[in-house]
Amino acid sequence: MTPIDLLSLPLIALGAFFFFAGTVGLLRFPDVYTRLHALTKADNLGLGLIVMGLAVHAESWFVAGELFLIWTLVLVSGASVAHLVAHSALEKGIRPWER
Amino acid sequence: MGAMTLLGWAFDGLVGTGLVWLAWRALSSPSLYAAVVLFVAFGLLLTLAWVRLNAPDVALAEAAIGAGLTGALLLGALARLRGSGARKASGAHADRPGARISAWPLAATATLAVVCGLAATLIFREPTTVGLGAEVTRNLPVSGVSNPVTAVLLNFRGYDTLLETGVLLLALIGARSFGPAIDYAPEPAPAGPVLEALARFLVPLAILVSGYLLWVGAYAPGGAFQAGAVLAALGVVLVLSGQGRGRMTAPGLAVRFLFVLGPAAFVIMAAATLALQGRLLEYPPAHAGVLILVLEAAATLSIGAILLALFAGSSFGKDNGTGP
Amino acid sequence: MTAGIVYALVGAVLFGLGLYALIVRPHLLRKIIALNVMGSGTFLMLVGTGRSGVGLPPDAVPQAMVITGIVVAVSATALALTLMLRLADETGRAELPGD
Amino acid sequence: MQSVFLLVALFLLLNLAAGLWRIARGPTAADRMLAAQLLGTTAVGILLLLAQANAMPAARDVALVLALLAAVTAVAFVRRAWPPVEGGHDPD
Repeated sequence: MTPIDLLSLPLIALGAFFFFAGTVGLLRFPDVYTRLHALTKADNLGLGLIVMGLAVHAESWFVAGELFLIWTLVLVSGASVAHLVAHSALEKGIRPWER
Repeated sequence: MGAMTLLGWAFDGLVGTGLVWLAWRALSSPSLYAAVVLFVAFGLLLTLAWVRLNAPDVALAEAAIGAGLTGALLLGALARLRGSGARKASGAHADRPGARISAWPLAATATLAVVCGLAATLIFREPTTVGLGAEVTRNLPVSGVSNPVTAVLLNFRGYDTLLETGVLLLALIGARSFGPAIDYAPEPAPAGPVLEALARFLVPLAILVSGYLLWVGAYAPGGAFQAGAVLAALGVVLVLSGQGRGRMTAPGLAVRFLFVLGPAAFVIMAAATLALQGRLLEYPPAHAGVLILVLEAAATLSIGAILLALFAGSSFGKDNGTGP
Repeated sequence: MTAGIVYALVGAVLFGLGLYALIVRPHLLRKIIALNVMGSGTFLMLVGTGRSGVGLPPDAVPQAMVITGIVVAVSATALALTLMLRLADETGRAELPGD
Repeated sequence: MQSVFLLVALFLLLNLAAGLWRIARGPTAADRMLAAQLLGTTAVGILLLLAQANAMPAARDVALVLALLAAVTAVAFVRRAWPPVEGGHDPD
């Protein structure tokens, strides 16, 4: 266990937990809109934490830069897709879930 | 090391099970739309399998084509099918649930025999079989590149790649010849600011990544196919966000030049090496690296343009009488 | 990595699943997906068995063949989809006459 | 430490497998698409961990390509293939 491991392990574990939370949300939430919420919040945060946990191990700035580029791409794509799906779902007349 | 091996087996077992389950669901689920999405997920898992098989070049190709192009192609075709089915009012887009031919027990028995035969061959095959790996390693220094897969694709078996660019061109000509004359796909609503912003964000990055894959292919996983597929996939996003559509459905001279650039470069190179070196696509070792890079750049542009045109053609198909 | 044989066997099963669906499912889109599954199975068998020996790097020749195959498969899929759409336009059904 | 990366990758793969259920189940087409999107992100995470666990930097390039193209299928879905009639339970 090096100090770097001590820094990266909690980040990666927390990231994995957020992926887990996102999956639980995807399976358990009642409609498209709430599932969208679970997915875009949780898994992007999860990937971000895993990226940070891996970046402290990176052997060069290039690798760290590539890791953060990947995260940025997933963030932008995820946000855009979430908007597009939610927007189209409303237009198609899928009603948000009400208790 | 023991823990590593055990975890590896668990990982591979789960990926393998997932692949079989996804293929089975994709081929049997009542909804065609679900089948397409399941097949896209199948491609994702297959990408993981290639990485576990230590074949990152293949994983890159699978990621670019399976995650980008195949899904878009199948979804576009499904949408068009729905349009044509609605016109004829007989539901070409609907699969009769559980429909299968009456001779299915026979087919099942025959298929089972094939699988058992394949499995037996795989398990009991001669374990000492030596592949061509040693030959590739021995000749790698004179190939001009240090990534063995690129060396095989562009040098040792360069004629395969020459023929493949020809196959792509033929597929495009075929698709254009049979392309439906009527555009059934409903004109989509305006793309909206989010989609346009996404396209503007992704396209420069895609060109960068494509160039990176092309360049890195000389000494690490990557190369012309992966680079071309990335270009094509981002072209798909551009077309879907309402830009550059006419350029692909009714290609001008410049785009048609891109279609034939790769095959033409290969043919010229083959003729030149045949005349100067006496063998088809046998480069002089001193210049092999540069020649391969030039060929790959031409092939990348052609592969990207042809794959995108195949999507645009199948997705829109409105032929203005100017297509090839 | 000793997983080659596992993935090769998975490839054999995928080939069988695809072959069965190709024969018994009447809808052409399903047949096209079945062909793609068969292709993936073949690729897995090629790369899964294609290693030149313990300790040596994986054989590059099957990998190069599979990359070629993936690109050919996607262009063939595009051509097949065009033919299917043409058939649906002409007959109103995306099935072959005999099925 | 290598085996920890592989363990987390295996955990994410289990998540991915659970997400497959949502793709197969639906009920709406958008649900299937969203689940596929989550699968893509999970696969990116798995690839990054595999790159570190097996000292295979090329797996990071695979993750980069997946992240870059994550939006393509979803955009094709929203712009083209969304089923026209979307009812209560199964619109496919």
